[in-house]
Amino acid sequence: MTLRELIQMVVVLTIVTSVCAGGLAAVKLATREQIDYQQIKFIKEPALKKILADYDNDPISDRLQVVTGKDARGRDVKTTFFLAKKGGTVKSLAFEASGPGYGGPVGVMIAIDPQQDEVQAVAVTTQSETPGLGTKIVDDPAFPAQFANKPVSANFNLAAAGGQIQAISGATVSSNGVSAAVTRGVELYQNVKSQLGL
Amino acid sequence: MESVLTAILTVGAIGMLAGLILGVTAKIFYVHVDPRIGQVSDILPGANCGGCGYAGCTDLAAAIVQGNAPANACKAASDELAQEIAAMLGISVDTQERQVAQIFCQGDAAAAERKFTYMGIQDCRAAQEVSGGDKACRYGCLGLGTCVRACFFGAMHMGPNGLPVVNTELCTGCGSCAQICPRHIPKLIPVSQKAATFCSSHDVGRAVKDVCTVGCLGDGLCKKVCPEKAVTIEKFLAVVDPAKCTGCGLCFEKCIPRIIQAVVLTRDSKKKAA
Amino acid sequence: MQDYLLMIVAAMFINNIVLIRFMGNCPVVGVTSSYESALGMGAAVVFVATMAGTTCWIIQKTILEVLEIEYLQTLVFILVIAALVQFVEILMQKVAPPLYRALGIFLPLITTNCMVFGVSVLNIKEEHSFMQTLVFSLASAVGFALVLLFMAGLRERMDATGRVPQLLRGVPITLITAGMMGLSFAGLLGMV
Amino acid sequence: MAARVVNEFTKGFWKEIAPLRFALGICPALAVSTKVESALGMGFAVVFVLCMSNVLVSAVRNVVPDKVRIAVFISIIATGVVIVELVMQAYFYPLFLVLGIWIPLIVVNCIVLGRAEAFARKNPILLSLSDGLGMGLGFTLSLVVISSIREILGSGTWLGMPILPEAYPGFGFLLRPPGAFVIFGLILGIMNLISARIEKKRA
Repeated sequence: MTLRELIQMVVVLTIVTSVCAGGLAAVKLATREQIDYQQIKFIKEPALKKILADYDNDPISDRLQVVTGKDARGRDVKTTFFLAKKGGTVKSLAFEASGPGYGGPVGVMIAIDPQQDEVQAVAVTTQSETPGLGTKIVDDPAFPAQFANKPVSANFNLAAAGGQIQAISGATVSSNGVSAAVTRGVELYQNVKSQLGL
Repeated sequence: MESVLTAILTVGAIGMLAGLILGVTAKIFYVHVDPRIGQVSDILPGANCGGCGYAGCTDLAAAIVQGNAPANACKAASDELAQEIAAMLGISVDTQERQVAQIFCQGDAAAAERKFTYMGIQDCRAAQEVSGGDKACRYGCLGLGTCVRACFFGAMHMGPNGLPVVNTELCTGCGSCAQICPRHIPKLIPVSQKAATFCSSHDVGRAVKDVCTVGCLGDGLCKKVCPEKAVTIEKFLAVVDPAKCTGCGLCFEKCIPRIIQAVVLTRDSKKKAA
Repeated sequence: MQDYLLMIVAAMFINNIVLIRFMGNCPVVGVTSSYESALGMGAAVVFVATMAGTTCWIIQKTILEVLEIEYLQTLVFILVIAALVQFVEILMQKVAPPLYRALGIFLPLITTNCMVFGVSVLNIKEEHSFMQTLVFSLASAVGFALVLLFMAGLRERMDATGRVPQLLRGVPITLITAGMMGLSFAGLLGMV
Repeated sequence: MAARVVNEFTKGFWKEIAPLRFALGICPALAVSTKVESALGMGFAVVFVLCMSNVLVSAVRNVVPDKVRIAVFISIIATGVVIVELVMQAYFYPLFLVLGIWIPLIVVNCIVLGRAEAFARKNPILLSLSDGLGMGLGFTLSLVVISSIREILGSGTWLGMPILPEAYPGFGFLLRPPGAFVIFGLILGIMNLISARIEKKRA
């Protein structure tokens, strides 16, 4: 193979791959909004529907992203807040938080009433707990109901740790995951409330 | 806009790197490969079907360039493609005459003895494994039709006397029947060959006589009578050299079991009727 | 250690890449008519899939995720695999000619083997660590090679009996056999 | 010319219908055929990628050096696939979730690169487009046939609509991977039967 052939080969390959990547980046830019919306709609909507009661807007379109911290590499960590409105006033604010469970992190969606500073409802979104035991945090509606209608200043720890939440017997670690997630979430809410502009 | 640029630069760089590495390694680890091999494999259909008996199109291309396979060895390629290859390599397609398969055994049920009754899997290769087959003659056709099933082109069928028959019009000379037969009874011969010994037995005359009435005795009478010296005896079997044989037929008379015969290329009688 | 052992069994048999995940079926149908070529193809795939799996993992973690262009994964991976296969081919031709003669002709076919690409993507999708990637790629490829060999052996015997109905000969009976093989592999399900 | 375009288009449906005749592209044909809906989605994704790659490959066929031919073709195909991936994610998210890894795997679908190598590389753009369209629709057709059988017999529905009476227990084997292989093998056998019949009639 001659040098000329080599150069030709490299140049053609570079041009083709660059053009392909450029085209794709353009398509990605054009579809990014829509993809974000779809992902949120299909993954978060079921949980949102569960915890938001009284609203007449589309909370997925009415969402805010707020920088809530930094990760290990120093990049911003963003949290998405979904706003449920009725007649133009914000009735509740929903967002996700997570805590350590038995089989991995437990994710919960928390709805807070920003006017009253009160937790309205809590629902588990992601979990990998032991089926039949830890999964009671999802299947037993009485457990997440304990969090509802309490002011954000309340102690959301388990009763054993001095809080107000009764753990599910046989699923203490999983229960603790939920309560830790809610505690963190409420903290987060109090820290960023001023930034939300409500 | 920035993300578009990142994408273009990164993937472009990966593409360039891939091209560079390939180019440089190709240069450093250069192995001289006949460039004609690449050209030939480009002309070939590239289906890697294996019908030619080589392990893929590139392998066949190498064989064609090295002269180990004819330019028209690809079964899937049209004649024009073969001509194209031949023209490129400066050889002629016709250096190799069309070949057809013929059955080199006439020991049907009536003529050949059986050692035992074989009731196993109906496949010659399986029968061969059982005490060397049920036929008393260890060179003769076992008659279970493995070659017929191996034919891709429907050019073979089992005759009424338990021997396979080749329809030479459909036969492409691919040789799959010859390859699959455990005793290599079907053999390829040039279509122009005029006479052949339709027996495969290398046993001495006496042993042949014991097991089959139509086996070559290897007595050499045919060899003596041939004016062209086209017949030779190889391990008690008369072999006709197609290049020398004129088809005069003098040997036919001398052959006691009448197995050295004129080659009559047949069409499948069944097809004819239909 | 036990985790890796379970992963190997799962990748080789229970979630066999060919029979359960349906990847790399074309060679199973195409190359299994003889035992030798099945062996060659199997060995070539084990080699390439392991290399491709780890290379793609490194690229994903060090380039794509850092620059946040994960959506270009498909384009980049297939480019890498194509280049890798060609690279291995050139290298092998020079360094190990006997190996090249045995495996070389199968290498170009591997670029479009969905098994190699599929394993690379699965590693990312299932969030494997580097060691897991190595083990998973290798075990999946070995599972593929095993199916190829089993199938070749079965087909040689089936062809010899001549008892397969005319209409099912070739590809149809191969697929049906693959289904049966998948059922028997699924019998190991209780282990994990 | 028009006749050739039509011919290249129609050959994909019976004479050269890829998965059923040449056992090409059977991996996705087995994997996403549990439901007619996902089979249709997969089929149209392949039609799009195949048409796009055929047209582009045909367009650049005279400027690409031979040594990097495959790399260039595969980049083009991969681009098409990623476009499908993004668009599907944006507008057909549930389908995207169902097809999962099989969308990126279109890249290595033997039909796509096979048509680029065997056809588009040697033919003008219009013919390549019609070839791609025909082959892609043929692929879709085979997928729909297989998935219809699997969905109707496996779960008693077609495109999600109940077809068989409520009491039908569902033949779960067909929905599992081994069932896919067996049903596909049987379909090929039936294809052989039909072809043999047609040939007999002609002779």
